[in-house]
Amino acid sequence: MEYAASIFILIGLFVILAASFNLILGYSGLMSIAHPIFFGLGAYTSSLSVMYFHIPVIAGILLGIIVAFLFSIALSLPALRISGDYLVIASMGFQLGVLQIIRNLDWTGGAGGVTGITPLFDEIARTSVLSYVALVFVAAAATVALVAWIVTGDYGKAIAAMRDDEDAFKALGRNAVTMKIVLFGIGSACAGFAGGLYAHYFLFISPDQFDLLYSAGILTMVVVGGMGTIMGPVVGAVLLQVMPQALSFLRLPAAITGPTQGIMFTGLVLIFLFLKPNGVLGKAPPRKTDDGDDDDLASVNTSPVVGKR
Amino acid sequence: MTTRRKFLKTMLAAPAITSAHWAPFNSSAFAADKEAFSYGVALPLTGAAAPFGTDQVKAHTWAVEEINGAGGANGRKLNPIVLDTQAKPEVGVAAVTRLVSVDKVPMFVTAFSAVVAAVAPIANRNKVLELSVGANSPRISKLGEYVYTTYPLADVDVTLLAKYAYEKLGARRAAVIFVNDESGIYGAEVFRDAFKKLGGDIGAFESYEATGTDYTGSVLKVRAANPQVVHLHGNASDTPIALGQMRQLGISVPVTTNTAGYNPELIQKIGKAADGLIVATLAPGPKESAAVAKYVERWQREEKRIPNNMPNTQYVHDSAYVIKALVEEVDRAGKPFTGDTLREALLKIRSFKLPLTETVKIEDDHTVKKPVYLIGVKDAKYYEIGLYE
Amino acid sequence: MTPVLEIAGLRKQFGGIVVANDVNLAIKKDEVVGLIGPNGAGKTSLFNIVSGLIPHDAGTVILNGQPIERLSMHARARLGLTRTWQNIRLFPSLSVLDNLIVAPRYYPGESILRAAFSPGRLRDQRKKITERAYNQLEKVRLVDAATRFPTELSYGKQKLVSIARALMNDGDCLLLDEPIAGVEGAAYEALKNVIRSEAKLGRAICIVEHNISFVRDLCDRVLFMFNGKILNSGTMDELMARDDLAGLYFGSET
Amino acid sequence: MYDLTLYTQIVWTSLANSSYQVLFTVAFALVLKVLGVWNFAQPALMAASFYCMYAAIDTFGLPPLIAMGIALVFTGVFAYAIETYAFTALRNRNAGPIGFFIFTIVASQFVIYVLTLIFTAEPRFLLGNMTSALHIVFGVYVTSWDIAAIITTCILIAVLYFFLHYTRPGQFMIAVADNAELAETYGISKQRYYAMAMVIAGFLINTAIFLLGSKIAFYPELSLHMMLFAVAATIIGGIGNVFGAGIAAVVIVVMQQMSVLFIGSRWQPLFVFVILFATILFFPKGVRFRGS
Repeated sequence: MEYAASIFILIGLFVILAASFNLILGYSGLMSIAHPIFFGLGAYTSSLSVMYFHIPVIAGILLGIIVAFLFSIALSLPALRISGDYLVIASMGFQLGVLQIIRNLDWTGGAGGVTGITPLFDEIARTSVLSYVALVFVAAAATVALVAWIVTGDYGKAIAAMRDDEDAFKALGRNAVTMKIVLFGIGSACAGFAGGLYAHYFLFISPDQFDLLYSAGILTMVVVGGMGTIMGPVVGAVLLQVMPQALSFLRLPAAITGPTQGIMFTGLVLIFLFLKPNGVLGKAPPRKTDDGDDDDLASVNTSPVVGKR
Repeated sequence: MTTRRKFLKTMLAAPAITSAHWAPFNSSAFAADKEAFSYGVALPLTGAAAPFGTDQVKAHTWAVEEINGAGGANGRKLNPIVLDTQAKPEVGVAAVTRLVSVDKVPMFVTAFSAVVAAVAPIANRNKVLELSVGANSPRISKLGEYVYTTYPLADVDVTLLAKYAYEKLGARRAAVIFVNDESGIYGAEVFRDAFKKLGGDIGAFESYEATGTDYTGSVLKVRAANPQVVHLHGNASDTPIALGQMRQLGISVPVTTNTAGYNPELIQKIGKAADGLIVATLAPGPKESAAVAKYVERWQREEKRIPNNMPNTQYVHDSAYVIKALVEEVDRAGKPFTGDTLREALLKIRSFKLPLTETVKIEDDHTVKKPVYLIGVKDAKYYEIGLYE
Repeated sequence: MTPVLEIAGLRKQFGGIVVANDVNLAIKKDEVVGLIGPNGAGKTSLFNIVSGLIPHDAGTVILNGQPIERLSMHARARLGLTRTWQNIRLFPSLSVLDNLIVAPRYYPGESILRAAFSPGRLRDQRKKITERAYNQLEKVRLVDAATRFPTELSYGKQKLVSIARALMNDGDCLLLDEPIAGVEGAAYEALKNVIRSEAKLGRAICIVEHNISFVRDLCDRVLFMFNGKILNSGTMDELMARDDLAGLYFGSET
Repeated sequence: MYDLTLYTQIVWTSLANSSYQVLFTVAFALVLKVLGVWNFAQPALMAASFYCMYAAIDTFGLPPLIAMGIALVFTGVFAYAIETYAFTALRNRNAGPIGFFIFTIVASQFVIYVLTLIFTAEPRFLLGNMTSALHIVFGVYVTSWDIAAIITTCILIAVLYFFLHYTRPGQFMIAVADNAELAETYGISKQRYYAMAMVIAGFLINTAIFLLGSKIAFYPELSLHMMLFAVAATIIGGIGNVFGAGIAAVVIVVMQQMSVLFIGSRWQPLFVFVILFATILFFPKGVRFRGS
């Protein structure tokens, strides 16, 4: 019962994370894998503010969303101002830096993490588990809907154009940087939301839960499901949450399962990357008209971007 | 025992839970008369804590075999359901949730501070008894009604080290260097406070990162304090490196350390540089106890080595006997096996006589008092210094 | 009268190669200027610098009396400087119409807040923009292609769409990079007329083109560029008359 | 408050310890400059090269130097394979930054998992004994490892510098780095120099891993942590400036160890990130002006 519930809750939370990360990576083409840190910021802000200032849990979760949003702006503003490349490392540095700070502060529970977090619902009642599952599912649906709304319609057109060809996009007078910062902020805020929901159900958080290796998990969900598709991340999240659980009932020797899961999923990504780059739900990529142009001495960026044409 | 370095995660947030029902017991001679007693064992079987976790599980399994072979807990065979925690909180949470709600166990044993703390809410929420068999964080004693430990918290051994350094080594100026994680910080603080209380003074109090590769700055700050003794509180994996770098940077004074220093590889890797190390362990060694001697023998025979962090494996081994006692107690009272009845039994018995760790007494404040065994290193060999109450 | 676009002392070095070596150039309104020269002469690089794609080392770029060389690419476009690309660069995942719709100097859809809080106003603006988009398509006779995707169109038609997209900006200065290359027949004529009529609307237009006759027909003035330097200017015929230039031009063209 | 010997000691020892960091950084910066790829697959190369040596020494009992030779070839081939089979494929598919980003990140994870399966995540030492001979020079403790590490690094960097600036292939490589399309029009095959850069990076990494492994214990995931330093140093040194990145690495390592004397050691790891953000904020183009 509780087992099933916690699986469902994790699925819901990871749908939120994957969907919002997809907005950042898949739609906006922003190279950040620091998504877990905003998840973490949400979780920490929410649980600590409730703990110290005795505000209602809901308020705590909202606060978590705001903090995650603000931090994302603080990160993307300087980094994107210069070049997309800087966001890659800035985000990683930010992720590890913040985790390091959390580890070293006493009032964050330090490296040991936060125990005794106030649950959102009374933790004894069995029904509360169900209502939590329901809540998380609603939240997940809402996130997916939000992403869908953003990437369709006028704003969506701009996003698509930016992703297709950023230079051509800018040359038309579109401010790509602002758009990216906004999208990064929204995505991160969603992650913060998920963080709050996580903290007030599992009632324990520690810095190690938000480190680089988590980033890979979310990345896998997005890539396998299908980058830049609405439902792709949902499929990815469900798939990658359910599979290991199923696997765990096969009763394989433990020494194998740990790494093999990792191998399975990273391997999955690599396969998809080369054989089905658009993921499970992805459609064939639009053929690029763009081909090497001889006269165009300067068509290559002055500072290296990830992967030249 | 410590929350150790971060390790490879499976790529998922509710990561690998591996359940291995230990086949032999299901098919043992007296399966007929009484229903077996199933309980959870949540220890790291993968990740870098695996070298310790797997040895602990092996030790526990041996104990279970002995017990079941000798007729079990008055006719009930013990059936441990072993799940992997990777020594990571979130993996532990998933594993224990599974134990509690799928396998419906009334109690489980686990170790590693972060995991013990992370799963405590589940134990309390479901009224299931959580027995920590290897965690030294101060929080362990304050995790709730259903969380108990058979393993002494750091203050027991580290306080003694401070005392030994002050009285036996006659040190007045000490320095502390520790790994920057929960148990490292806590252990270091215990030593600092204990040593100051005795009237000594702490020249330097420096940490290093478990994921770091270069401890130069911290080590030299310790050297600059020019201490008469250094307390090193690390994890089994980084203690050799830390000690090595200290010796290579000219810190030649005696170094006291927690049980993490009781590790054959340490000697093998830094050789004579390990001389002057003083390790506090919380379990008797082969010299003090014939049972332990036999235990070590079996390791040598079957694994050609002594277990990683042996004292810990002794506690995990003996946890099977604690469970045996609890089961018998509950059976005697003719009660069903629930977290509550087992907890009552635990508090009723309180003092357990155990094969490898001798007397373990559960205190009201959820802690355990134990004598401490000091082990020294001379000419790149461990030798017993003595037993301290 | 002051020129629309004025470039003075523009320099840019690339690794070892000088792609813009003290380039000076002014384009008045109603004027169509041609920029010719062998491959690697730095014609496109000049466009890239002027449009803000790549930073310049020295010199000034002035648009309608305002220095823009320090501005970002989109800021320059918002001041009315638009360019097309040698390799077209339409947005493959948008329909032809949408390619134009995202192109005006101010695109209301760019603000997510407006999308969220004043959808009504957004709808009106969208309507106006759609009309304008159809007008541009009208000019290049591609109204019927509005709902199709760029990759479904012939190369020539794609070129026309990219010109139409640039026109959505309604700016004073147009930089057209090889607008006619690969365009034949009806499209060719259509394009020529569009450029003419746009110039008549008071725009300053600069064309990089290898098609000599096209340049001759269209351009009031032609500049010859070589190794990042503007060597000569005059009418196409004057330039063609000079063997040395022809030598440079065709000699280096393999 | 501290005597001179101590400062000298810190500078010396951290200088020695910076050796492998410098090599990792230079390898990373070189690939970034020439291929224009943030090679987050570098950890894969690092871990693979370590366990290749580990297996050779521990399993097959080969002498360290021979093991290193084998690993050198192995790592070079591995690097070459990444370029020719993965990067080229992505380039041909116009995969763009995101494609490279995902591939490199995931590839290194994949390799790390595989190695964990084979060798477990338990920290391993490369050599039998991790302590090396001590010499005391004016009160400064100098180990033979320190000397070996510093000399090796200096030689490698010098050779690389000479190669890039005074040999034709090197100059071609720079040309490709500056502007591949242009270089191609001059008849230089960018493909060839992309591969060459990767192989050189592989060699640097392998040497660095040997230095690292003979001093501290290595476990697969450590490579990830180490890469981050390289990336940070690359940005601080100024993207596109390979040797600037190397110098940045030295400076950061020394300053980081030095900082312990003035700030609490538990905050020391933050040092890199603080510098990193300061750089991104105030020196967008890197602290030292860029080459070329």
